[in-house]
Amino acid sequence: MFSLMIRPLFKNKKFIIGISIFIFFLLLGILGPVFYKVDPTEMTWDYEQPPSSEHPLGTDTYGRDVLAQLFHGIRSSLYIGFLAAIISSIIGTIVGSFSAVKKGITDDILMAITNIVLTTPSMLIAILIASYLKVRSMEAVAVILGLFQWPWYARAIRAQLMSVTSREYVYLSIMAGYSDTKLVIEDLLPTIATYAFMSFVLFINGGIMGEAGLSLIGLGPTQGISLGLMLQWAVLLEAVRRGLWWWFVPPGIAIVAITASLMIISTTMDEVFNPKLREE
Amino acid sequence: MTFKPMLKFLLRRFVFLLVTYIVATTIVFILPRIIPGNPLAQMLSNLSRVAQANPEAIRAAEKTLMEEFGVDKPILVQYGQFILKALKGDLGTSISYYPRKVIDLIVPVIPWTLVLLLPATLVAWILGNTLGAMAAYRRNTWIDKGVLTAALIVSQIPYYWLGMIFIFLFGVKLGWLPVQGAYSQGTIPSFSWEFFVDALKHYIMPFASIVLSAMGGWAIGMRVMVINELGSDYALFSEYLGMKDKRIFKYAFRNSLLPQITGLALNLGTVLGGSLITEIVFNYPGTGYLLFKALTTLDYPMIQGIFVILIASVYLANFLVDFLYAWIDPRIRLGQEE
Amino acid sequence: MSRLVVENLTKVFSLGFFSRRYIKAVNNISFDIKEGEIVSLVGESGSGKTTTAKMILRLIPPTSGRILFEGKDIWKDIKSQEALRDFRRKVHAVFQDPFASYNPFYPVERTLWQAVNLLEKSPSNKKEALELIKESLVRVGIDPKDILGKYPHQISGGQKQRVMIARCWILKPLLIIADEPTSMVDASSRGGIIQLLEELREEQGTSIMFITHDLGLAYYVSDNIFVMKDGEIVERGHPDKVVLEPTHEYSKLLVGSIPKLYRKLEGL
Amino acid sequence: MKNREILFKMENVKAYYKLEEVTVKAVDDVSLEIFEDEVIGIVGESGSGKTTLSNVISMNIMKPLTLVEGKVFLKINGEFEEISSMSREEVKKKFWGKEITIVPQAAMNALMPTIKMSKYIEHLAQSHGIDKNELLSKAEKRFEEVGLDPLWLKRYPFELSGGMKQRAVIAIATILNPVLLIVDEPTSALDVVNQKIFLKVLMQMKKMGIVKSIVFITHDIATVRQIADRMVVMYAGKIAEISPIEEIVQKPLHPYTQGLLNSVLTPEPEIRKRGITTIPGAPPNLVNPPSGCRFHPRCSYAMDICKEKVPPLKEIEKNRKVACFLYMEERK
Repeated sequence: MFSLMIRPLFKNKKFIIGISIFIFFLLLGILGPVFYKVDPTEMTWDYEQPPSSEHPLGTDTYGRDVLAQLFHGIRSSLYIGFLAAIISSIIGTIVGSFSAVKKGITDDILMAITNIVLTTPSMLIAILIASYLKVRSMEAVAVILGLFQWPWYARAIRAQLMSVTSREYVYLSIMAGYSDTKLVIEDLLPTIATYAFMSFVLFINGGIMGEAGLSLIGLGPTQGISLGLMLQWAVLLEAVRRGLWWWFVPPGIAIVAITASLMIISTTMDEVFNPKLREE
Repeated sequence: MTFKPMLKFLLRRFVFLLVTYIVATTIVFILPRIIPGNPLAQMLSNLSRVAQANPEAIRAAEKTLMEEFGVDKPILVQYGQFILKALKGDLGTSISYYPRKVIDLIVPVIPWTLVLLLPATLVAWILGNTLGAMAAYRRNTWIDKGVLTAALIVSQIPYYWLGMIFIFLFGVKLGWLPVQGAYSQGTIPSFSWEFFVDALKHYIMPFASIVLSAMGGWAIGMRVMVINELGSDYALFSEYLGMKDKRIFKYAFRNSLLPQITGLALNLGTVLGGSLITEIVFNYPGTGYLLFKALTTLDYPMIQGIFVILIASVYLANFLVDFLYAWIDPRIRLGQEE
Repeated sequence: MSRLVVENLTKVFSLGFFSRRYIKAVNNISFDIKEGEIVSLVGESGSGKTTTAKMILRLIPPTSGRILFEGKDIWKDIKSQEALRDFRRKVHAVFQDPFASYNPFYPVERTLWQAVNLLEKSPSNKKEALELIKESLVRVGIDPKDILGKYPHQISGGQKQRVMIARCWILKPLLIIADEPTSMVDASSRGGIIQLLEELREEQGTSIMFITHDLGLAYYVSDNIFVMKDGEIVERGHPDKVVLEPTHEYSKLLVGSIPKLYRKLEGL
Repeated sequence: MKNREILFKMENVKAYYKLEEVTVKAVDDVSLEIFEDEVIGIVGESGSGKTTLSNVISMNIMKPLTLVEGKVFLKINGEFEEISSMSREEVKKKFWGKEITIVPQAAMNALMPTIKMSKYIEHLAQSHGIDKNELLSKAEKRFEEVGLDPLWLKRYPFELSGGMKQRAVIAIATILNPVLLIVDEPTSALDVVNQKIFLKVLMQMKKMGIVKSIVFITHDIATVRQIADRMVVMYAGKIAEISPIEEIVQKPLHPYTQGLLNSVLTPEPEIRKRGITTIPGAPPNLVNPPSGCRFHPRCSYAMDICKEKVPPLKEIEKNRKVACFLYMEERK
């Protein structure tokens, strides 16, 4: 069944474009720093140089190599994105499924909380929390971002599970003496799997964009290099107004390419799977 | 016609938003007190760095700060004081601009943010929805595919990066528009024609960058929604009755707008966050820029103050959107929601 | 002897968090089903008939009242896991929607494996179990080749319902709750499914309870009919009595509104 | 049966769903006439092509459905006009609402939810270039005729109950006095009490001459029996039998019709006596239908010729047409 589900995806041109772009950037992030062994933090006297054979993407005000920064930045941004997505998915899945399975007051309370978080301007709260943390590791940033993007997903999971748990096949499994755990694993999880995957992809986007936002406002990770930090330095040191395009254009392109490719993956999955599900 | 259900709906939304707002402000209050590493102590130690190096002034500031945060009292009392003061409009004293009051610093920058944010958000919403609806109406034509692809990519461009590209292209390379600020340095805001033209020139790029990158998302959502509505039973029946295509399309558009309004409400926070950063990129003298300054100087009373106001405005806007929604959708007005 | 006794069964649902509302889905109903008896619970949607079925199947708990199966209260007297499995073996169901009865992620025969694994004496090895499954399929008129390894969307609705009956045949329950088993099946397949259920009763003395909105079906198959309306049983008795001489206003209206094949309705 | 004027006819129509890889022959070589002043019931199981047939009658032909062959005529002002030569858009502009109206399956959701019904009527008037006050007063009258207080026009559809909505839909569907009303499985979502009311209102529209003829599409023979003058039995994209309703119920000719009637369960003593039978097997896949008579693999009377030749639809008794070699042999 799994291969049956995957195959139509690879017949979809848009999906192939999306996944190729994403894999390309993923490889840049993973392999870039391995093969391009320039220290992104090393300061040299070659500052603010436009792209050349020595520095393919030029250097910044401190003479650091932009290409090396880009590779490390992609790596960190993806890392933060993935981590934030994992956190959001876990919270969302737990809240959504508890709500759906326990019903009653548990459901009422969890949904009230979900709605409150949903209406809370999450970016603002994230900024606030980050502002109080003096040292912000990549992980801390991911946690801050992950804590606020789950509500819509929890609601969707709840709705899906609610409809699944009133399906006859779930009753039939219960009537076949299934324990709750077995029921969840065999009948409930597979139904929400595609949706959960699609949401996970969008959460990565949220994480990457969120990191860039936090960084620009001065609240990004305090160590390491991310795409957002590159942009922040460029803004701080007036790279834009001084026309040092090689410094702020590449990280932006990387952000747009990664998030757009993930977006394409998610929407094409929706296109491919939804009509199928409706037919059944 | 009775408006009771509508009032009931609005009352319920109001209570919900109030509760949520209280939760949010409680977070604002509690954070500095629970975060490890005691930010309060850090704040005090920072004082000497940021305030003028006058020891007396530092001590005075320290005293105000201690009083305002009321660290020596039980936390519930502190909380009560915080709320009471906030209700009176007293948001404490700024550190970096000591001894000016936070509220006095925030009030003058708010109009700048509103002038940028409100029109940009509305224009993006209207343009995006129109484009999305057009794409749906001409489904599977090149217009549809073009709009969809463009929207998909544009919606992924962060406002602020688009802003940077604009500054570089139109400001630095082409020199058409000023590269920063809300008006030229040296001019004093006034209601003169010259000032208006000057401000407008500064306004175009930040405005356009927000509009462009925000409208893609609306377009995508609207397109899907209108396509669904056009395939719904009432659209079919209207067609069978010989209703004009344009009219059916208007129906679909109208019914798709309703969820888009909810979407607008839910997105206000994100939109606000994005435009704050846009302000930073453009050195635009709005709330975002003030917040940025406060963050870099660790002016916590100011940060708190800004957040109390920003969050309140998000909820206020939310409530206005609810009002609009109830006004447009008869199902809510007449008490048959969800 | 009565196999199932339902006494003063009531189910109240509560909705809403802040302003709680209560809905009485089933209101103080009592009836019983004898060994080898076929009864029908007839009602429109919202009459409480499906809620009743779910309570008897031990899927949702009643608010008050008792359900006695073979003399034991199924909500109070079943305490151990083993006792519950025993109950599951003895009371089974066929549901309305053949599409929703199968998880689209698994092959159709999963439902039969579930039944085999529930048996008291499960076959000792996989091969024997598979033989049993094949036998059950043949029994319901399906060539095992046609469905083994297939996914739900690859077989027809009628076949799906037959496989459900094969599941019952493997378990040989004492009571089958058939919740609208034919309403979503094409007319030409309908008779076969009813016949298969009737055969189960002939061979094994299975009691069957049809839950249906279709008075025609109930009239045809039942020994006893209960008509439900707004959570209450408003009319009960032998099919001829309920259909030909209804006494309650609602059953009169119902009988008078159902289109017939050999008579024209009055007032059209 | 008296000789009636023909209102609508289709000749040798083939309408296929042309999908990417396969072609579904949903309506395959079907000819049919609809008389003035009659209710014709089209009966078939799911996948028999009955809904596609209704789409052909109204020329509601949209990709992937394609009219491959055949002609469709509708009598307008006493003359037959070939509507199959027009595009869907043209037919829609010229005839829908005024001459032909379809009441869709999910009539419950058929009304535009967020405007008042009076507003909807006004829009309808605009679309057809009629004075809106004229149409509104007509709507008020029509609402009264279907048993709804005209005041409801000033309300939103969701304020009506299920049965009332159904009536409002009929009232609005017939507001321009279409000659032909096509009703597709309208009653399946209703409880029997409202079903009966719906049928009553529908028949009333016909008795009052508001609509001339009604095409009633359903899988439920007992319902068709109540209101139809003739019944068309569809099987696997073809017509198996067309007969006046009384005769087909008393003496079905086609083996498929016999099987179908024998599977009907209504609360009647005759049915309890008769018992219930099943047609073995399942309806065929319309991508690759069986050769010859499409019913032959399931037919207990099947002969050799049934596998080879397609039985034509022939009139074998007055007004009774059947596509089965059993009767053609008898004739010989």
